[in-house]
Amino acid sequence: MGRTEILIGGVGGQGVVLSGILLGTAASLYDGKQAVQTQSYSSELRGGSARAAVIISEERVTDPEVRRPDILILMAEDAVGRYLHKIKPRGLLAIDADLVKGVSEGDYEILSIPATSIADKEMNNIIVANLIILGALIKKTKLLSVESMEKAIETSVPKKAITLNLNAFRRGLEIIS
Amino acid sequence: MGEKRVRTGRYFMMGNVACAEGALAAGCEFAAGYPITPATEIANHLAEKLPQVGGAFFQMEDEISSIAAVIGASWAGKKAMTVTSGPGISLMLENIGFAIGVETPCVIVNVQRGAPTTGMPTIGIQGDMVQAKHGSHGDYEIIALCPSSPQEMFDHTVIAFNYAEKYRTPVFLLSDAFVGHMREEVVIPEAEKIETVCRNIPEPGTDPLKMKGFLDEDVAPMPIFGKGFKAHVTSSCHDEYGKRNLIDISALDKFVRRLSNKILKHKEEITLVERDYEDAEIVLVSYGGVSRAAAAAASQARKRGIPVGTLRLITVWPFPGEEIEKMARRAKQVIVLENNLGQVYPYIKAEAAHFAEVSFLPPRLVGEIQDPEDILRKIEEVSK
Amino acid sequence: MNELVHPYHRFIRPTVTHTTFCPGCGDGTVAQSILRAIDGLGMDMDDFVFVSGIGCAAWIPSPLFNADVLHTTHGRPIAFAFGIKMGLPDKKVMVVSGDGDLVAIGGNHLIQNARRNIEMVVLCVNNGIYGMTGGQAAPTTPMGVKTTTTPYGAFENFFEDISGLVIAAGASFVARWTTAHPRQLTASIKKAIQKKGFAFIEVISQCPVQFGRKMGMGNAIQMLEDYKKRSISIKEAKKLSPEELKDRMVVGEFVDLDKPEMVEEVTRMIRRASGEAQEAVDTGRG
Amino acid sequence: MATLRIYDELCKGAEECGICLYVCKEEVFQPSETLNQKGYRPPVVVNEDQCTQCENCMIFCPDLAIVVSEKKRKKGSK
Repeated sequence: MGRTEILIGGVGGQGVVLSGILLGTAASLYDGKQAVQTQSYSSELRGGSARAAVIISEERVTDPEVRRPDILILMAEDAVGRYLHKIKPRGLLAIDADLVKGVSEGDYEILSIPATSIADKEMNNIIVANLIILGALIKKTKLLSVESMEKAIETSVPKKAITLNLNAFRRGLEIIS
Repeated sequence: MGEKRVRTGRYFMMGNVACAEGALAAGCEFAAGYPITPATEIANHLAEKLPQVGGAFFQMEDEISSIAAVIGASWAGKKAMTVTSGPGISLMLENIGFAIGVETPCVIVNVQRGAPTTGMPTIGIQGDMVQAKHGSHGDYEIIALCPSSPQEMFDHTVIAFNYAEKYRTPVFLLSDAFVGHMREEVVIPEAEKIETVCRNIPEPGTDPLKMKGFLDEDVAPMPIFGKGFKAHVTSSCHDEYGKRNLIDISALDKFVRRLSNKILKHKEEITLVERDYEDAEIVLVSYGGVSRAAAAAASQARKRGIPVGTLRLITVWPFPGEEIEKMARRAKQVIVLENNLGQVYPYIKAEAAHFAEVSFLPPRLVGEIQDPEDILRKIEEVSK
Repeated sequence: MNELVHPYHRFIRPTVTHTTFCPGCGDGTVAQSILRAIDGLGMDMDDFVFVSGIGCAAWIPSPLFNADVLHTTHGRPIAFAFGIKMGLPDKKVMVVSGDGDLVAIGGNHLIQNARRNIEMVVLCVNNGIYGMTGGQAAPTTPMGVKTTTTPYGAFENFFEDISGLVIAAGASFVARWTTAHPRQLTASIKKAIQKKGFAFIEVISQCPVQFGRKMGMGNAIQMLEDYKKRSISIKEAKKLSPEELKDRMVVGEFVDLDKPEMVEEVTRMIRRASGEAQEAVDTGRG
Repeated sequence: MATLRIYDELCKGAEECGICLYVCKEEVFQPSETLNQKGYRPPVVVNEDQCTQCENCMIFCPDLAIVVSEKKRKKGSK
């Protein structure tokens, strides 16, 4: 495997940047790979647009910009127009089915996960919808090992939230049979 | 002490945090700044960590007082830094000139953001490159380093402190929001493997009347405060003893030349570049985050059989003209890449144009570093 | 015959041959008042770091005083002094500058550091004019006064009470005197030096060249005479109505109080943070 | 021992400055007949006997150009 580009678009407060950090940490520190994570966000810390990008590679990452994402994760309707056109042909599009409705068929595979409603009903906290998506994504793509992701969660989220995040991630794994 | 300052280990770390860790490892004791995106993570991290090692970060009333306090702390004998972005640098410029004039070691981190004016705060561009060299009034030389990764945010911050202390001068770290907010593997070595430099100070008990504390091209020992040196430190034109002279033009000439020569004389030691242009006919010249796209494009071009090399400027100021000339003598085509509309390009062209064809490839979107595909197209265009 | 030696010449930088002030300027009287206070406290120039800005009064310590002196940019000496004090908490840091420097261009640093109550002495020589640049109006120039930038008379409201501003900002010691009160001034400087906190002294001082001769306020002596006539102690002033106080200069020590001082607070914070860090490491091991 | 010493070379003139003459109630000084090197006319002591050693001249002098006998000063200093 060469270079995998992942782009995550959503709104501030959804854990968009955290998702990027988790993927990068798992790849770089625990999976023996190289990773670069970049981000941008608008002026409002909650509710504005947020974007995180991750490149995972077997070799040193030269160009650090995500240009044509192999994997595009959309967590808000607002992000569709901004990022959908960037996805690589035959790429994987993961969406939070509760929040993203306006995605038409295209030259990509759609992974549709009702992450927010699962997080709300089963975890009592919509804030971990991103972890559910990550779980499903990892199970589907085998991009990174489950162990590495779990280690990344344990070392990256606040102590009090580790269990909640791990549970959400594991719930995501279960979605893909 | 060293262990507490150096967080040895392997991390997936943000560039800005790596910068703060680098400052701690280099021995920074005092930091002052004013909140500004995209530099705040450095300030936040320093505010948390510096007190743990006996230092402190101070949030000042503005950027003017931030750099002033940093200069004051440096004269009090402390290793000191400030962190900001373009708008903050614009406010600091007068006092940066002051720091140069009275030869004050300090580190100034500019995490560049979308500009001009308030621009776009979270988008990184290389928009303040020439400001660092020419922003303050008058002729002067300054040192500026351009990191391209979180690892270099750490490494270059250490180098910046070492250069500042060694040459008694402000040193710029010209990062940008892209690199500052980038996360990547950062390896922090053990404390004893990190070289740190401290400024020379005069022998205790030196007669203040005989002390030459200024304007030495080989860097005068710094008569820091509180040691009985009775230093008169004025940014007005002065002589080697610090004595003000506002009347003789020859004194001004000496003042200007010696300050500049202090840097230029040591340019070879200061200049850091990354060369990869052996047998290349086309050389991509760039710095900072852009150099990574250049490296990607060069590698792809070579796979296609086009002899493309790269030259990456780590030290952008003092301008490494000799390095550019050396490269241009061997190349046929030079392509300059920057994430701006061509700020360092004229300097590169001036050195290279006599030996090679020089062209500039601006980014398709200012704020997004060049797509290696675009660079490849440009390479094919010039190789025809 | 000449066996008498001036007691404060030993505080003067040996390379200095004369003061840099115009004849009759109040700056020199202020300079001597500072030196007398230092001598009176039995202190040495090595106990001090002096910081000044730009303008005539900034030349009081620079180069005159044989001490560590940082002569800084216009308006910023207090900000530079902040860094020096944090770096050398055991030294006395004294800022000496003018009203244009400290109150106009540097006003916010004055306000913010009075608020911080950081230990330093700030001596503001208020001559109501920009002397060095040739007699332009300052924020302290009274309305109606003709200056080189207000040839038809100053038309802005002006600062009549800088000390009041600094009191409101939170300084722990504030006094005002004129150059007609050098003894009282020295006594206040002594107190200011010993104060754990931000100590501000305003000295109303004559500029006989720009404010005096050009604006028709007379020579140094006439100006001193005017200060004597118009000044009134804070104690006496309290008995008078605002109407009666019009055109008077209230002098004295206005504020002298104890409140948390910044350097001490920072030291405490560092001790706490470094101790906590040690604790965290210990817990980690256990 | 003299009660007073004037550093002629530091003085900026009894005419241009003249503060010493103004603050001396006893009229100890008067402007010199001759000029110093800078062209100023320093004060000269004409009535040393009248001097009460109040130190006004010394304390007010902006150029640190006058010194009053130390013996008296030490006693009187606060």
